[in-house]
Amino acid sequence: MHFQSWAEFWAMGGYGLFVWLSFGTTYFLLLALLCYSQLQQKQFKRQLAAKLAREQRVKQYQEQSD
Amino acid sequence: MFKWLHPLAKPETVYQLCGRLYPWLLTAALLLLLLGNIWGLAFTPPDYQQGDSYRIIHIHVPAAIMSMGAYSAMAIAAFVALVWQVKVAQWSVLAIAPIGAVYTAIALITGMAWGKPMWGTWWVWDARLTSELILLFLYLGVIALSGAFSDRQTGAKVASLLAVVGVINLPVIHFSVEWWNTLHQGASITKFAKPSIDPSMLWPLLISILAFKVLMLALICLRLRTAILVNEQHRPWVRAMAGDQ
Amino acid sequence: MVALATFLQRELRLLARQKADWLNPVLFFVIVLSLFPLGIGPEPNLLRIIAPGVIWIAALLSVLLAAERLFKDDYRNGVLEQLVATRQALWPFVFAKLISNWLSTGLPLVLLSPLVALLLNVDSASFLAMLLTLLLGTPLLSLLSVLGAALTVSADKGGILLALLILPLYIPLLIFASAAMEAAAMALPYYGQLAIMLAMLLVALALVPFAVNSALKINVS
Amino acid sequence: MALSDISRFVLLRQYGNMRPIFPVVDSKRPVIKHQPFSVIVGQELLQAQALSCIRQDRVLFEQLSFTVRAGDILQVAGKNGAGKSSLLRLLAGLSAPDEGTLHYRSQPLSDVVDDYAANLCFIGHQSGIHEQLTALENLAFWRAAAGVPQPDDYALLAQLGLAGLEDIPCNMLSAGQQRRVSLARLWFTSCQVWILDEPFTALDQSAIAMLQQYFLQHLNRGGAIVLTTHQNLTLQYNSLTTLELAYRW
Repeated sequence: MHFQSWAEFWAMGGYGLFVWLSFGTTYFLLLALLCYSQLQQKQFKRQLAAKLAREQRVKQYQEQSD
Repeated sequence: MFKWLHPLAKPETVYQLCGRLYPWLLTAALLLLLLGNIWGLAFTPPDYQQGDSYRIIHIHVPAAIMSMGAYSAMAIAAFVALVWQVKVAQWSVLAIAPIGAVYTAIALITGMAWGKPMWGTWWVWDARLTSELILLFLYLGVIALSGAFSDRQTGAKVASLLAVVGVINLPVIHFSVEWWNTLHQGASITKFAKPSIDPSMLWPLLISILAFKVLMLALICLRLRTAILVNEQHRPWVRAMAGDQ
Repeated sequence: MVALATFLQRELRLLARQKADWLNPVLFFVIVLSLFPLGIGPEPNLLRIIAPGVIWIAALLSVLLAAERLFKDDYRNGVLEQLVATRQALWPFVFAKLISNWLSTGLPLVLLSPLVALLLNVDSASFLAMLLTLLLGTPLLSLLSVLGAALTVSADKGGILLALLILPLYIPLLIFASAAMEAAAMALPYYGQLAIMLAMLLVALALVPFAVNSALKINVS
Repeated sequence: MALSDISRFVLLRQYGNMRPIFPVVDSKRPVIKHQPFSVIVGQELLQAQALSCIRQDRVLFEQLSFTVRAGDILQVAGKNGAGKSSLLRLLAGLSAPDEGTLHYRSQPLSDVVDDYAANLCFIGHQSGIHEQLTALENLAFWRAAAGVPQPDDYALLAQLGLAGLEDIPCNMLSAGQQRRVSLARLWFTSCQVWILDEPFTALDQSAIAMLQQYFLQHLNRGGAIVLTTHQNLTLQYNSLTTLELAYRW
């Protein structure tokens, strides 16, 4: 461990703003990309399921009317 | 010659392969990132010139390296997509582009945050920063182009073509920007002294680079899976799977 | 060869009938150039310093403006689709478009350069450099903008998209062309820059037609 | 296996038996001379095997198989959005099928695509006519594209009922007249396979009759035609096949 205390660690030798700004934005962007990609997949799966259910209903309706 | 690659071109196989790899890759990436960054942030001595600000290197350099790595991966996929008409390759172009764009943005932002204490200004028209900015434009171009068509297939193909054109152009752009930069060497810019890096600093950096790389692979797996689903939604295997859930 | 001549004749005829297509970009070029002195002040020395960059940026934007409609008509009325179906007739068509695009947007800029030199106080040494860079650079501009137009023919939203695609590709040209003019202003040799521009032009001439060809094919598929 | 199980399209009518349409002189496949294209009577020109086409995530058709021989005319019918134009664009080599294969003269289309394109005249849904150009200029363009010299376009245009309209811009012509200019290409093309998307649109009865007569001529010299139309073909063709594409949700 290079730093003596937590305060020193957060201060980063006076460069705290820049270091934590960089790390913060990096983690934020990576996390956002990850969540967005995962959300996209979930959303599409939901859409597809809805579409299939819709087709099922159309089929049922057609069978009833036959 | 490419016989053994052929099953890989089958969307269903790729989908399953990506699904199997994704959790492992994601876990590995997160562990490596934590290890590399904590090591780099807390357990290495400060640079004798730049003090603690140099610790930004542990995300700046991996992001910059992998932003270019992502472009070459995207260009290779685009080339395969155009020459052999492999659909999975087309979709991976679109899967990679946003990842590359985010990495490039990270490299730019951290570069700026590092530049402020070192150069005294947020932005300098340094050759590397400028090249990176243009790289971001290229990524955004690919993303925008792929979304501009009502037919998804056309969008993917045209974006692949642009990616290939871009990769031919990248060296030219890089070379010209570097040359332009030496021509216009500003008075206030002091270039980094590049001391040979101490092994104690090198190890966490290498781990972080690896972490960014593995994270990219994980993200590609995740995004490619979505792309395969979207583009194959009429296929029986996708429908069967969606019906199960 | 016969096809190329006929196609070129057709393009020129269309340009003669749709004058706004090529006159507006040229007008745009002149207007942008006359706005700069109004924006930053009429100081002759200042104008001389910024002239190379300003001229080239105005040229880039006006060529971009002309590129937008390049293939639109032929796409809309099915000419493009039916040409792609013939396969071999697509090549002369692409070359005819390239040549007519340069004739209608690049050449007017070259011809206007004396006027521009007067407006921006460019001295005679830099004027020669400007003329040479425009002569070498505008064909390259045409090639890249035709490529951009071909990529986006069937896109729903053109306009700003085209700029996003093509402007990054213009950067090397912008750098070397304005560097050549700056060197000329300082009475330094600028053959190196011209040679690089020529090299870029030749490489683009060899590769861009292929890219345009496949872009058009993809867009009508 | 019922026909409808094999595929989703219905073969409505089939005139003739797809055999040689000429009195066969030689028992072996005779080669007809004096043709712009070499013809082996009854030769299989286009073979579609199990074609599938997916547009905008909708399956337009799948498992579609048919053969077009020299002398055949294939009418593709179906409702709007059933995939007629998409099928024609596949056959014209503009796009690739999502599944299935296309063969030209028994060779995979991708291997002989240049030969095929040189023997193909495709007129799509849009006319291929630039409105700012005159009829003559449009014809000159397509003639150069096809690589055929034609000395007298005036006579050709007059034959198509466009006398006196040769040198005014096409945006002054009516839709039917523009369609005639577009179809004039068929009179000078030396291609064997014609793929025509809605050729009768906007044409009047006399023009339709003339065009059908001309189709017959082309078939008789060994050509092949694939077309879409909502109209019934009034002329009795020996080898007409109608391919009805069902609209699928």
